[in-house]
Amino acid sequence: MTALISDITVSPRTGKLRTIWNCLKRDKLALAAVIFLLLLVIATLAGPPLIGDLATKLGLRQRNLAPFSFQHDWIYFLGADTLGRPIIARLVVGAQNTLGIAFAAVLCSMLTGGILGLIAGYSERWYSQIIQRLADVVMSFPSLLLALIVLYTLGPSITNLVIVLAFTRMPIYLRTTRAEVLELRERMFVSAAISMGASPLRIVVRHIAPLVLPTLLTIAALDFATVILAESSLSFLGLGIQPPDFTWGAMVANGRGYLANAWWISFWPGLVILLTTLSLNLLSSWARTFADPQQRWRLQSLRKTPR
Amino acid sequence: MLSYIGRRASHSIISVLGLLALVFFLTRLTGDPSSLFLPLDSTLEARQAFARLHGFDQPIHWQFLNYLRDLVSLDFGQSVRQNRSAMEIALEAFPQTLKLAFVAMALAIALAIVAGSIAATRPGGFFDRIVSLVSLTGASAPDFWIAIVGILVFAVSFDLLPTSGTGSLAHWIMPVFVLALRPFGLLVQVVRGTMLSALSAPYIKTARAKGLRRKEIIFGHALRNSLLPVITVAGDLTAGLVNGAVIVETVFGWPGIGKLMIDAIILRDFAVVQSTILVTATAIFVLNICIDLLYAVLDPRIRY
Amino acid sequence: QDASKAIKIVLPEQPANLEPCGTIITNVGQILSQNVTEALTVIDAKTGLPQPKLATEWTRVDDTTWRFKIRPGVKFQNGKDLTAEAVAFSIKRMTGGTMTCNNMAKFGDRKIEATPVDALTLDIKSDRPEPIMPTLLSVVMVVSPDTPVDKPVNDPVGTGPFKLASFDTQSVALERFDGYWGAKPVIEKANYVWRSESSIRAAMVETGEADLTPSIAIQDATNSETDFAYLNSETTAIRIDMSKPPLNDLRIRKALNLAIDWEGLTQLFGDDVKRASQMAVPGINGHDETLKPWESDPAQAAALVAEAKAAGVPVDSEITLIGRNGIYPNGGEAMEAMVAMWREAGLNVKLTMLDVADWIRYLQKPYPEERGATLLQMQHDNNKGDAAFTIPIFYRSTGQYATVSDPALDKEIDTALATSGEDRAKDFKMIFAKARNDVVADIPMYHMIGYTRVGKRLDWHPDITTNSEIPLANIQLKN
Amino acid sequence: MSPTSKSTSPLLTVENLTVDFLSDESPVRAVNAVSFDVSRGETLVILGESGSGKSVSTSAVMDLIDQPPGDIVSGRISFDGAPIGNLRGEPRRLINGQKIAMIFQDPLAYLNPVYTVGRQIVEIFACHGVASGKEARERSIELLRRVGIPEPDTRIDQYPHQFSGGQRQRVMIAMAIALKPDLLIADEPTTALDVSVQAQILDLLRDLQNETGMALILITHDLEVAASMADRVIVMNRGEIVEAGVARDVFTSPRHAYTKKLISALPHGDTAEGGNRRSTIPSGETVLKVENLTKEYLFSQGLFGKKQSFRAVNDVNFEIRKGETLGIVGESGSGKSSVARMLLRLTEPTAGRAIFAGEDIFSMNQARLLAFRRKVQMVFQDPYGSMNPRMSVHAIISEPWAIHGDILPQARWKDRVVELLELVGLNPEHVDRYPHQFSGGQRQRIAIARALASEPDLIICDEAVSALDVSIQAQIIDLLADLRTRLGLSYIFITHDLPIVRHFADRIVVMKQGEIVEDGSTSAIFANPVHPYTQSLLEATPVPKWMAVRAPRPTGRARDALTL
Ligand SMILES: Nc1ncnc2c1ncn2[C@@H]1O[C@H](COP(=O)(O)OP(=O)(O)OP(=O)(O)O)[C@@H](O)[C@H]1O
Ligand SMILES: Nc1ncnc2c1ncn2[C@@H]1O[C@H](COP(=O)(O)OP(=O)(O)OP(=O)(O)O)[C@@H](O)[C@H]1O
Ligand SMILES: [Mg+2]
Ligand SMILES: [Mg+2]
Repeated sequence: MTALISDITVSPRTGKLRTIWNCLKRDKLALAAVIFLLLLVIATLAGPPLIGDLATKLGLRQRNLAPFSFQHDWIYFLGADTLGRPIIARLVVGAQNTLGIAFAAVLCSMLTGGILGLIAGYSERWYSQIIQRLADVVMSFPSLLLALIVLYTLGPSITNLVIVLAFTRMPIYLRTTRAEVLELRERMFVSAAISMGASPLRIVVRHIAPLVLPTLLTIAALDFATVILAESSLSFLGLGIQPPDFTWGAMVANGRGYLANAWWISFWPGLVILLTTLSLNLLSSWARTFADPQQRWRLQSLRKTPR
Repeated sequence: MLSYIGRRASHSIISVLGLLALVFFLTRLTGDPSSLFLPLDSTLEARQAFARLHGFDQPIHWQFLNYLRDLVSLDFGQSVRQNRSAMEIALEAFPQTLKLAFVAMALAIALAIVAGSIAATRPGGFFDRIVSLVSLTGASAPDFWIAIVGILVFAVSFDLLPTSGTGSLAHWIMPVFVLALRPFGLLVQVVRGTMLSALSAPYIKTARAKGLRRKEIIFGHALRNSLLPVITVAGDLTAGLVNGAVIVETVFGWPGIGKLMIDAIILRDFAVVQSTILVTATAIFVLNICIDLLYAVLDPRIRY
Repeated sequence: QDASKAIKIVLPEQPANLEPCGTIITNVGQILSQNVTEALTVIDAKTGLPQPKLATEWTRVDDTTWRFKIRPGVKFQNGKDLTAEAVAFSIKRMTGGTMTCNNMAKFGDRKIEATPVDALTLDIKSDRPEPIMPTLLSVVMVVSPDTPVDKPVNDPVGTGPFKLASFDTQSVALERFDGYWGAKPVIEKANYVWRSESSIRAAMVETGEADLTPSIAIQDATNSETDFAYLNSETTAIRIDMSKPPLNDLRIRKALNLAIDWEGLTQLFGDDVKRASQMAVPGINGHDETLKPWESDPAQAAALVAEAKAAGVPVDSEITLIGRNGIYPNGGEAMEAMVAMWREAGLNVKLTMLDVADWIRYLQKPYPEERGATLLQMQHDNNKGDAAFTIPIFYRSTGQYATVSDPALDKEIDTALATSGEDRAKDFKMIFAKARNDVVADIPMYHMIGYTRVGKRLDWHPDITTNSEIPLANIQLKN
Repeated sequence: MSPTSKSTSPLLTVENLTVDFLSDESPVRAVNAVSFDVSRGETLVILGESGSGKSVSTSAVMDLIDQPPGDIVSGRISFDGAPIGNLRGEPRRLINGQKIAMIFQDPLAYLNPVYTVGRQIVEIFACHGVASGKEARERSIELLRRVGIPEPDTRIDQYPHQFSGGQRQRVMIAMAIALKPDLLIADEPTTALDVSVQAQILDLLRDLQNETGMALILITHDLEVAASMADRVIVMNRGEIVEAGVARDVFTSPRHAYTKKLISALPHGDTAEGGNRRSTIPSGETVLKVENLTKEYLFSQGLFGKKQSFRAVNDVNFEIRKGETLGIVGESGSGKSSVARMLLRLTEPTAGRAIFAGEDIFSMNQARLLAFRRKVQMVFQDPYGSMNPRMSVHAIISEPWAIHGDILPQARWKDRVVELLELVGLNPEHVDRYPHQFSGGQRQRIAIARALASEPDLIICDEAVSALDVSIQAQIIDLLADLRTRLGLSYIFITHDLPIVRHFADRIVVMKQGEIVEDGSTSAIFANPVHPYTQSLLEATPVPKWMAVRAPRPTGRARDALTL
């Protein structure tokens, strides 16, 4: 038995990583998604110094340069935007702000929404009611108005932008969490945990949250695109990111008037937004499978007995 | 149950009133409507006269008390821009958005449930992959992008559909499609995820042992057990459409409440802002009450 | 009814209302002006001079009084006759102050009073000499005396060739008015709808769903057969806040003008735009054709900045360029481009794009206290034929948008406003020249171009007035 | 029917069935080269150790093993002469439910929580096109009545969670026999039923066999039930069949060592008085005193229906002393689980007090409750549901230590989990498995291990050993008894299994319809039952089939219900 125990305690950390990696290998799409996201992160971190000011330097004579032309520098391969700036450079440089804002906003709304939802769903006290009605109020409050108010009282800044985006996206997490909790808290294993003396906190965190999380992740992965695009529509009010800074969303919005004539201006940023969202979703559905003991076998190499 | 509805309704009324008060005070933080309503080159006196005429010169709490007093007599104020009762304007626009949102959501929910459920029966399979890719692509593409490209392709190049406007059935196709795309994408993912868990529950084995049809097992047993998050998300998306179908309304010239509200906000037509919010908030609160009741219908273990 | 004599016009925006007193608002004017309602005079697009409309002639009785002869035999669309009384009513309705009247803005702080002399003669008195009264009266829409005085209306009744048939959330419909005094228009019915996306409006005309749409974006004006460019009476500029360092230094203001790559910037607005040297478009009484726009000379700009710096001007301190979202097509890009160019010239300019309501605080007096050194993106529309609608607002110290405060200049402006005829134009030209060369209170950019797509069925061309009116009576049908 | 009908060819034959469960490691072999057959009218009883593959091999017959992760390595299954092993879709549908039906082991998990039981039964009629609408409903009510659910016409509209464990089991049974299948696979159908109801159900099954010539595969660990039903018996151990034969032979002269162990472990009622495991310590101080405990359930018919109430527990009084085992026996649905749940404050009582260590449980505040819950543990009647599906066995068992930080330092958890698993007879290598990877009995043992983990003073066992085979049952009882002696633990032992209470409990309370009808020391009650219900309980002990005389059948109220 001692042998058995020492066997189990062997570096559990690398063991876990190895399992994750093995499971990732089995899902080719998820693997591709991870690779894409990694590349994105690398480009975000290492790209801007390499690109320099190419992304903001005007080239009014290359206005709306069409993509795939070989006369120009490779950096113009995907074309140029309305001020003649190379789209490749702008995609790389814009990634930082885009991903930063979207991650921050999605994470904030998911965390606050999730936590409030857990409370609202599990507790039957007065504050549960208050939380829910507040969520209703937030849902009914037009995000644009909120943005305007923030703009007027606090002024435009990335932090405020994140606050506005996170705030308006929060109810969906809250309500989804609550809905799931309502059902989960009636399950027997919750009763069992209560009977063992588990505190409400523990029940919510250890027993209920893990079962809600997959749904939240599914929503969050798609919300990523919503947030990026919402951010671009806020720039219409001047609350968005301020030039010369820009995001993919702003690039898409910029090219909006040119869809009929210079599709590439909004197409490429739209495409990277799409690819990013797609990758996150593939990853989240992989994670969902991985986290579910009843589904995990799908990601494992199943060795059948020879017959 | 009836007492629950009553309690919920009274809470909701309080919340809506709170919302209105909040909106009332906060909108007045966002700048002076007179500078927006009058032409840029009008004089200061003209502006002051305008403010006096509409009571914007009074202390804000007076304005609010007046507003409340008028509310009691069901007077929701006049739109300074449109020279009409603000509530009348809001109530004219609301059904337009509602029917569009309703059709789009009904379509999105129905398709998402079917596609998501079938995808969940064979995760990783061909159908699953296709459904996921298509729905995610639809959901993460910018909607105005899809709308405009749709018009350029279907109306201009192929001349199959009208570009925009309302009227015939053909006018519905593109707006509904554009509006349904994102909810569809999100719902497919949610349905697929929750169905995957539900399908491995033991009672599914029971259903199989009973000899139920595949359809009945998937849609009768598994789906029913995974509907809670689905209707929540669907409800939220519907609420989002009810006060946010702006892009579609703008692009397709659909005279709905979303665009009305945005315009009113941007132009500081306060009475219209308040009325539209009152209308949409009421709709959203009612929707949420319905959804909560639906929980209890769908899952008998949930009781209020 | 002959369907082919009905046309459909797509406007960029829904008219909020149809109050004849608000026709200077583009989307109201484009529907009502010259169609449903008419004024005593109408401005000739080419000369900028007032022409008879509901008034047949006018004379200046004394310094402050003008006498107008009203056209006989004109009927309102409700069957009432047009009389001097009715015109006086319309003027009183506008100036009475019992309701908000946008068109009043064109009168500034002038006070006028109308007194009928007889059935078809009207005296109009102003509180100070008003040489351009007939021009001013082109914005006073004459409405039926049945119109309520104290509240705006959405069912205007005027004397125009068309009468309102319906107005709902989706469209406005006009019908030919058979009792019209003038020539019978070809068009029988006009339907106005609205879409904000330029590309969709263009597409609607292309597919034949609509017949005409004003102001499409330059990138959508791709078909030379249907898309017409016209000088739209708008002038774009950047206003320099002269009260704050370093902008209170003339060298810096000149450098700001010189540092721009004008040729490059022009790319954003298309080949048809005209570089501006002053705030009023050609054709306006007082516009100085000889005044040269600023050339682009980055080297000299840099030299001026250096010189100012040497003289102790805080050239490094931050200057905020305040832009307005959606002010005109490519407006945001233009601001981005200009900021980049100024930075090149060694100026520390930062761009802030605001929404209208916020931007207006910077446009109009009183300016925000804490504003710092600001540049302001703006656009000025003068389609009323006279520089009086421009100069006092920008360059007189009391002007709504003025950052200049120069008593000598104030005096010159006051004299110019009181004179008439040739001298008036000369005086205005002098002031424009001074503003361009000595004061440098702004960076004039372009006299803007509008593009209108006109369906193949119609025979009609836009002109400088198109931003404020689309007279259906002028539209002919081909074959 | 008797084994005479064997002349015809078997209805179901399973040949050489081998089933693996695949995972990242090497596959787990659950069933290894198992062959058996059953003919019309015949009863085949499968006996065997918990986790020996009984459920898996019978599930394979109905194609209920998901492949992957399950993997049928080999095997030929034929029904009525035709191979059905690879049947899917419509042909399979025509067999499942109609020709072959199954009663699952863990009824709560296997009933859909969101549908009324009525709907779940009606569905069978509907989907096989036998009856629909009103008629199907009538027939469902009739079925519920036949399985002994009281007031079936209102009960039909209730949801599974509103039924007691035994009632749910009977709902399962009703569903399975709805279409009078040719073959019924009953996986532990009577684990939660008291002896009298059990007798009813067994009679019902026999009646069906007589009526329609139904073949029955009965999986049970209850040797008395087995003996009373079996024509033939197979005995499984570690996935293999170790013994097969005619019932009488297997029971009277077992050959395989495991079978011998099984039969000898049977706590026979008569011998129990001697070698029992009752407490040796005479009464210590009172641990728990329950006074006037009452529970009324409120429920409404439909969403807007009128509130109705149902008194499930009515004025119950009892007390337990330190080191004592109180057995609660009684009719299925008599409120036993309700009492247990109230004592743990999982459902609030309508009235009454329960004094634990001088304090009323029902008026404790949060902090006191926490301390209390450390001292009292419960083993739930439906083990599957009581474990979080996302937690591994390790996490499940160590949870009490995580909750009550002072019990065990974290460094020792791993060792202790392994120890506990061994104590309850589970393979310690399975610490990283998840609940769904275990058999019913194994889950029950995990639940027991979890209850033992927090070293409580009082354990409430709700049918804790009902799904275990006799040998493991004996092992667990020994373990519990041992702990009782060593640590002075007290137990409330809710069970329907009379031999076990007789063997293990010091005192017994008998419940019927929410009330205690009799209580007293074990020997007194068994020697001299006073209440007629207790008497009927004791009488109802099943008689081996080969000894049974044909004509007379149990009589009384229960009988009447069945003949309706
Ligand atoms: N999904 C699964 N994954 C891995 N192993 C499994 C799975 N299901 C069952 N097993 C294993 O297969 C073996 C046989 O299980 P089965 O359910 O047939 O036992 P059983 O004989 O019915 O026992 P019990 O009497 O306890 O119900 C057990 O050891 C169990 O751990
Ligand atoms: N939530 C509920 N709502 C309504 N009735 C309920 C509820 N829970 C239990 N009951 C009813 O209360 C009675 C007692 O149930 P309980 O579970 O205590 O029985 P039990 O004695 O444990 O029976 P078994 O031996 O079958 O498990 C049953 O008739 C049951 O139908
Ligand atoms: Mg089993
Ligand atoms: Mg029970």
